[in-house]
Amino acid sequence: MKKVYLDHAATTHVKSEVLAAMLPVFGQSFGNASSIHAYGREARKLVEDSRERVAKALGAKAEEIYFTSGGTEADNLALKGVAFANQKKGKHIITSAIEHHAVLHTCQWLEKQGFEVTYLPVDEYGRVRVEDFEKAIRPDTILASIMFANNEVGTIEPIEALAKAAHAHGVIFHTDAVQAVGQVEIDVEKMGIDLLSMSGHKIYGPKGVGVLYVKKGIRFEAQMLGGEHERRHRAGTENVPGIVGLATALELATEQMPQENARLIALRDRLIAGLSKIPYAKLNGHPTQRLPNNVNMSFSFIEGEGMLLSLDLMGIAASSGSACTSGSLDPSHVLLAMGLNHETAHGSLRLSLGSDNTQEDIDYVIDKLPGIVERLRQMSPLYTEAKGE
Amino acid sequence: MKKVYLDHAATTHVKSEVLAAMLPVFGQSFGNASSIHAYGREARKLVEDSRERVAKALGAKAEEIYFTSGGTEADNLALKGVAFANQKKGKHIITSAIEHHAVLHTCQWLEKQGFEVTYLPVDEYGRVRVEDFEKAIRPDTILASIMFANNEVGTIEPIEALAKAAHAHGVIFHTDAVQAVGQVEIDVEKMGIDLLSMSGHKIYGPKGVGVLYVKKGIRFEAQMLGGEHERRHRAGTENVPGIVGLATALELATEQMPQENARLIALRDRLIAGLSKIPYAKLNGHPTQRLPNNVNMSFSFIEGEGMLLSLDLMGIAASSGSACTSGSLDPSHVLLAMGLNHETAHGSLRLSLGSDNTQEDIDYVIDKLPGIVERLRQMSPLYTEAKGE
Amino acid sequence: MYTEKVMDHFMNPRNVGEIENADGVGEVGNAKCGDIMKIFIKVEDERIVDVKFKTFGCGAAIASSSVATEMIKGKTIDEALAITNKMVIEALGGLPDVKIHCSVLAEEALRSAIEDYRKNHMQKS
Ligand SMILES: Cc1ncc(COP(=O)(O)O)c(C=O)c1O
Ligand SMILES: Cc1ncc(COP(=O)(O)O)c(C=O)c1O
Ligand code: FES
Ligand code: FES
Repeated sequence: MKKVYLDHAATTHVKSEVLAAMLPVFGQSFGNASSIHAYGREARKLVEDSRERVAKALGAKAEEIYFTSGGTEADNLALKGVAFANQKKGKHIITSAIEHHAVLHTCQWLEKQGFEVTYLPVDEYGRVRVEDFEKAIRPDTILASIMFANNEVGTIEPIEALAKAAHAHGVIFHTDAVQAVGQVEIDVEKMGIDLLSMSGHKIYGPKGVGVLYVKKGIRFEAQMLGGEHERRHRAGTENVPGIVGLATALELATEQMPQENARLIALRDRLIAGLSKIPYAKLNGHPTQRLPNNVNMSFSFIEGEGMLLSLDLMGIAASSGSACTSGSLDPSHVLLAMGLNHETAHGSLRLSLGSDNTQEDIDYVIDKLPGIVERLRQMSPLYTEAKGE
Repeated sequence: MKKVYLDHAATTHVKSEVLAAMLPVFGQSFGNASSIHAYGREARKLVEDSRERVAKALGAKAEEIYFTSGGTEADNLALKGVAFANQKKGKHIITSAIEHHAVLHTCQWLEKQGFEVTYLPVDEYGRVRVEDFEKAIRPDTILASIMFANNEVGTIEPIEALAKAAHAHGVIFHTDAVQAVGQVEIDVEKMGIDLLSMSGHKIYGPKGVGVLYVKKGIRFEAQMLGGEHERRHRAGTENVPGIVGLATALELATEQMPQENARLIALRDRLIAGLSKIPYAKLNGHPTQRLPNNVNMSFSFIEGEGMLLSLDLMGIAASSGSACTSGSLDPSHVLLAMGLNHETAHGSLRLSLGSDNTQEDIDYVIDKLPGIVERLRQMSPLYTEAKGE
Repeated sequence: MYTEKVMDHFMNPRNVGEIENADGVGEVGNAKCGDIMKIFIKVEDERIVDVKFKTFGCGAAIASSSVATEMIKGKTIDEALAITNKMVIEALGGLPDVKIHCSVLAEEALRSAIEDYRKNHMQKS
């Protein structure tokens, strides 16, 4: 059976170049980077070289890069770390309603610890309005966290303008760039980003490793306590192969971005055009300010899971709602925040493209999906009503 | 040059069987275990099979196993998680003075959050006395955390007796078994352990993955917030290759333990006997209740780093003090707690054996170390004094 | 971690030992902190004609002592007093940040030996 993986926003395979870089670190260069003997020094060099490579790709300095166990930990560390270290200045935080749960649940937890959080609404395309953001800033606002690009609908947020507004009021600006890194050119210094989260497994690197960039001078408290790793900001024996893998993957992605983005955008737009021919179909997210690899569409009157299962039987891997909650049945908080009604939100499908997809894959989906949607609609009482039967 | 790695307590290489099990999970079975399509289900199966294998090796049930990013995170989650979930019952915690920093620093942090912590002393061999432990229990004691085996001196603690004493007073019992797992037979149910931490990279598995076992019914609060992974107790996309690697490594270690322990104990005792011939040498830790792979000795009048550097130049990788702090110069808190004076603590050397060591390796060290110690002593003003010159 | 020069001075330390009837002896540090440095000097006409050291400490401490003794041998007291820990670090081709204090120890041991010499010398003259 033909196999078409269209869930790259959930996770990607590890590229062979990345795996090749990691392999010798498992069996040979396996030292603990804290040890002072030759094995330890070799591991330390691998970690510090990787740190420089990551820094370079993001426009940061090496000492501003902290390795974590993934995007979730980077988000937790950024928010809790900055909130606790700066709470004497104030206890108000700004974020958006469409953040990943790693940000949203951490914010809700911080509310229980006595912080106040404003969850900004978004427009119909999933964009935070800079005016809303500015209005939300108060004298006691210490931190703002707005994602670089949304994981469900692929909308890219106006990060530079938001960071600028934050800085005009002395507010620290964090962005969850887990989905953006590798697909959007990012220069933290130029863009005025104070903290940035990223994850290895979304950019053809390994799972279980991530990065938090923190601009020099910004104070944040360690959350993982123990040894003095990562300049005392993140305890735990360094995951050396993972770190080398992430650095290699990021470098590769940065190198290939210009050509690969052009290729993905062409495929993406072909897919959108093809699926838009299905009646009652609607593109979710911004038409142009969106990730090169993201297609998110709603097909009225049906529920997402049915589409996923049917696609899966044809070898097509897709997602409905965010990857982390596709096991759950709540409608996507992102789509609801964008103003979709519950039914439409339930009938959303995310197809996220990647390096292994070809035009043939796209055409296969364009060929198969209309029948699936039609079959499910035939079973749906909502469809009957809508057609006024 | 001959190479002898004797720092297995700091970290181990990934065994080829383990790497072989991980390899297909990077490039082929790379799905996100939360996705419902075929790739996701394959990843989910790998995670759940691994969970069962880990559970079986520890005498636990699969639903009692939580995957983390390492031993440090397991310790943080155990202590913070149980403390916050049970603080209505009381705010007193008992631990020992010789714990790993992942436990000690977390306890110190909990003190800042309003908890009270008793740090139990140890005897000259590094053993916690059960009487001391019992006396420390108060009506408001909710949690005790005593390591299974110490990472510096290898002393094995009387875990069953301690757990029993804890339970007699309704206290939850956690043990950091990062060093013990794979070298000591552990059955959490029989031993009455409520929570247990372990780490992949100490048992010939990968870095960046660990396990927290939590007995069913024990309440603990998630620390990593985000998606609903690990039954809502640890957010973050599952590190599938890491999890598969840890399970494979644990299974291997359990299988090979009887023969491998006998082999290691013979080598260990040969090494201890050989090095004991050096004048002013002293074995640290318990003579028999110690890990099969641990040798820790003090050589008076000299400082540990000099020994490490000299050994390193001969291809021998060793450690002085705990791995995580061997870059720092504080004398080991473990040796001080055992009653060693500062000078002797500074002159300690840890040689930790592993699967790749042979008798030839041991004899090489026995041959080389006396000269190193003598050379450093010739430079030491303390030695001159001691000899009464 | 350490430069080749540090390792060279650690493995082949210059001027290890003691001087009987030294004109000045300086001792700094303490065993509690893991470092004791002892420097012995022989002085003729305000010039350091011989110097020896003994050190209990890490690799950087041993290398710092060694290089410091090398630097002052043959120098006048005033020239020796001009030597700072920065010069010691330079002569070693650099030290890790956490090891800077080992070079400070060498500077202090040197000064302490010279002070001791001055004290003895004053009494004699
Ligand atoms: C926007 C966003 N933030 C955070 C995360 C969490 O990253 P990780 O899976 O590495 O924990 C994800 C992906 O799951 C994401 O898409
Ligand atoms: C006893 C003990 N606990 C915890 C840890 C931390 O484990 P990890 O390195 O996996 O974070 C270690 C090792 O560093 C250890 O030896
Ligand atoms: S229809 Fe099955 S979950 Fe509601
Ligand atoms: S002797 Fe104190 S650190 Fe070098």
